[in-house]
Amino acid sequence: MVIMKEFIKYEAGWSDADELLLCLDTGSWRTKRPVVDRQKCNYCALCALYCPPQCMVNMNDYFTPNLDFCKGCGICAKECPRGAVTMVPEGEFAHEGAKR
Amino acid sequence: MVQKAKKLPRVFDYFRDEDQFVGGLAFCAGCPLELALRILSKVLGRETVLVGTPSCSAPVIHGQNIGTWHRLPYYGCLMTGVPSSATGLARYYRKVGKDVNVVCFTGDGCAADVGFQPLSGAAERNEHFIYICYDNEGYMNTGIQRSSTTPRGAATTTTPVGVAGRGKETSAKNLPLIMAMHRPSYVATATLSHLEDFVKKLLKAEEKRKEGFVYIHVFIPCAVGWGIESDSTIQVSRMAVRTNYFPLWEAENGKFRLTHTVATPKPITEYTKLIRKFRHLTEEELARLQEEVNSNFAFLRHLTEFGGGESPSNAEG
Amino acid sequence: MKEIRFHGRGGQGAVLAARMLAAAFVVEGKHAASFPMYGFERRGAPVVAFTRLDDKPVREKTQIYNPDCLVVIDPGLINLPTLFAGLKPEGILILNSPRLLENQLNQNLRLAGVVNATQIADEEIGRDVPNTCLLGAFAATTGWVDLKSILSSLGDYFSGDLLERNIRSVERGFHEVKVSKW
Amino acid sequence: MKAQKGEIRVITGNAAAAYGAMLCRPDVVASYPITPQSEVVEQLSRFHADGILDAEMVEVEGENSAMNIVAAVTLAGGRAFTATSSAGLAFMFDAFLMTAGYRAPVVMINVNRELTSIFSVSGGQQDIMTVLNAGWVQISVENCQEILDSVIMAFRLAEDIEIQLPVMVCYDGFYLSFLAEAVEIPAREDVDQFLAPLKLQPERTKLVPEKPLGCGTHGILRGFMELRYKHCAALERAKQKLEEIDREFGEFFGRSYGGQIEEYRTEDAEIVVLTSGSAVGTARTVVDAKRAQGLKVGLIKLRMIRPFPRERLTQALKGKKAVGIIDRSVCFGWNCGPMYMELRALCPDIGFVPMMSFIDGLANMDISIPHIERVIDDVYAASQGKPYQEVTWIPLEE
Repeated sequence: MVIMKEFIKYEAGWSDADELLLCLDTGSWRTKRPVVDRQKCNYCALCALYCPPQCMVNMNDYFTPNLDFCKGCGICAKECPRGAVTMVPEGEFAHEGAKR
Repeated sequence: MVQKAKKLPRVFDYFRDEDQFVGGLAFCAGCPLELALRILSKVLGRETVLVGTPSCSAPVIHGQNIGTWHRLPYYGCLMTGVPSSATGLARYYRKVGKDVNVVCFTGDGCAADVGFQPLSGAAERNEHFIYICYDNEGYMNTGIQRSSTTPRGAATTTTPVGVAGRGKETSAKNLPLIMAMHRPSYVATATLSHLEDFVKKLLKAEEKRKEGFVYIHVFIPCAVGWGIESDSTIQVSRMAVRTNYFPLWEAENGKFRLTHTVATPKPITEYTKLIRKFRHLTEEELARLQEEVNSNFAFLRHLTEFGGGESPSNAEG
Repeated sequence: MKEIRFHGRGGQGAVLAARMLAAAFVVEGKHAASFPMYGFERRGAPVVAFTRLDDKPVREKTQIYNPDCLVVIDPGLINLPTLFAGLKPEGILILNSPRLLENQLNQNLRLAGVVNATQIADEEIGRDVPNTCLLGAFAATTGWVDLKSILSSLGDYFSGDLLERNIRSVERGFHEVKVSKW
Repeated sequence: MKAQKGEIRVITGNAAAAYGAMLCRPDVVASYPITPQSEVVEQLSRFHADGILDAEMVEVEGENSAMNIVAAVTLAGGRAFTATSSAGLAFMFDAFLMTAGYRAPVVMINVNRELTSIFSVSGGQQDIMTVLNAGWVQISVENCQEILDSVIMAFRLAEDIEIQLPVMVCYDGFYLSFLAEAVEIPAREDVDQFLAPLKLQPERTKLVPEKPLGCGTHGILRGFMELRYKHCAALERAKQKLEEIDREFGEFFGRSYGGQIEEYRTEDAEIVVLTSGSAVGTARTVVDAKRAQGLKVGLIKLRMIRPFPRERLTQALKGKKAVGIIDRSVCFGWNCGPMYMELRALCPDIGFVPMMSFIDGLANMDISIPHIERVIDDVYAASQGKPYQEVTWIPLEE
């Protein structure tokens, strides 16, 4: 998960975003994934606003989760006033393989 | 085909920068803390130096060796040193003529307990920086122990419920009010359910820190520590406001104002029933909690009347 | 080397007097060092302070056990049982007192300069701070330091009207001290 | 180039510390008063009020905040100063460790005081000996002039790009803090010139809003070990660096202090007494008197107590017949003085000669001339093969 460089170029504990940005594979944390019904979505953007990882992608007339980072918390589904987001168990997608 | 909204909510207009954090962060699923940090970075932008400490946010604010999780400059310090380190940074930047948002970001354990003395000191000196306390009502990072902002009756790992134990036996410390009593430049409370309110307060904070100390107390329900579903943290935040358990207010130079009023507050049980840490409470105990909520709110009301600050009329049911 | 021990009470300026005396020696190109020893900083509590004077640098950082001279800033301290402890033969006493000494008090005592510094301070400074007056008496009695040097060292500690008043207090101490010899 | 003659003033050790700090033009001063250090804070506040100290003055609510503030200032690229003592040092301990770990080039005064009961308002070196392993550079000084000069040298050492370590200048409470003596106060331009080489060095890593750098990435695993290794290496470099700075200071200002240690009449000495702080001055007088009686005794002033001047001490003590160490503090668990315990670690290098620990001067007890005479007599007897006592609590045997 954490990539360690061989040597620290600083004298003390300094991090440098230009050198190394860390990132967790939070897309693998999910047990359920949000599935957006484009027909029901009225593009109100509440799901995008409340999404903790801010990973709802604006598709110009609807939103869809970036599954690389979506942890599957379900807030988008809960907050959607139109019930356009459904949390579907990941098992339903297992046959698609590791690729998301 | 549904009628599509023509415009995105106003909150989007306040974002001046893109999210400064990487996509995959070490926050629990559904934690509003992650939302708070990402929104903060979008609203305050890159001219921000974060100051933080070991806590739930630490694995994200602070990097590991030379790696980091975001593009904001940050200063990681010990639990007792956050407001004082920020003082050092803000004073030095001022000395060399740099205008920087120095923003402390800590939990209630640091702010209300082990790091309270320097917080009080910095507020009294009216230092020019922003202190954001995210209140999850306990020491969540170390395993859900009680803090001084844990509410009466709540079960934690150090106030467990058993034959003799009934959860925390004392009231929560009202930290935002305590901070307001220092009469700094600006104090406000916020929740992630009321995002526009939160964002406006961040922007005001940026202005007011040029005059002096700014404190924002953000309500952060902890899915794991409180016993709520990951998808319900925003809902719980909203209910905390609707029951007046966590009223939204601000105090500018000592003048108090409610930024959001609730016309008919819901009973506290509407809030507690969503949260497992309260589920052992008897009717009597719940009545006592309700009394506390009522009297806290009445006190706040009085303060807004003294201060002459006007409260909005956009009452919510 | 000359070693001087000051005895006073908190608030009477014993520490400052010891320091000003060191400064006066330095004005003359000599070496000097001074430090106080007390527990809590409380008005009225007994205070001891030390000043050393020498032609070469003063290296010792110890208390003074065998003083050449005692400066007693509070008249009541004359009855302190340990006041004369360690006084060297040919010892000198500078005493703030409204009354002259009737006898030698200690066999090692050779010279005693007595002045009513409290009264002089009251008249000149308007407060019971007899310390500077006793420095005048010290200069006159011991002859170890010039009155001028004492006066010039005051400038580091006082200014304006207070400086003028203290200068008068020192001068009166210098002129009004009564010296007894044994 | 020589510095001009400075103004001579009779000032206390505390005032000398404040003058030293003021002359170095710190950006921020944050310090909380405590007896016997308070005068340092008061004096700096006075300088600020009088317009001769252009610094941000933070009137902190405690020492812990003071240390956090000065550490942050130096890591943002500024110069910062603080001062404390005893319980104040204890109260800042977490931040004190952090400052070293972050390699924050803070300069701090510690006015040595006893630890700790509420009545231990008295001199002693227990505070500075308790923090020996915190990763700071600690310099212990003897008189008021050395206090002032050492503060200036401390900034040169702390901020040197090869060092980047916090430096603590330690002087005895009461015996030095309140000691008034003639001190030459260097001219401001001369101090500027002495510190100027720092400006020619590459800039140290700074926390500034323009760069996406983070400070305090507590290294983990191998990264942490690497930082520790670098920290230890910097401490090692600090030894030689102090010698260089001290020499340069001497050439410019005409005063130098021997760097890590000062040897006094040790060349032909058969026995040696070692001590640190205000007792050194008194010991010089006693050594001179004993020399006059024909006793071949020398004195070592331990100036740098961290890092430990192992090489210089080995060189100075090799071939001596016996060594006595006077400590103004105790080493709990070893039942001796802390400097003595450290000296014992040098035995494989200097030879297993009699080494004696003398504990004196706790809680304002006076390390008097007769006490030091007794030390020399005892060490001499041991050097002559007489049986000796390893640890002596001098005042308790009187």
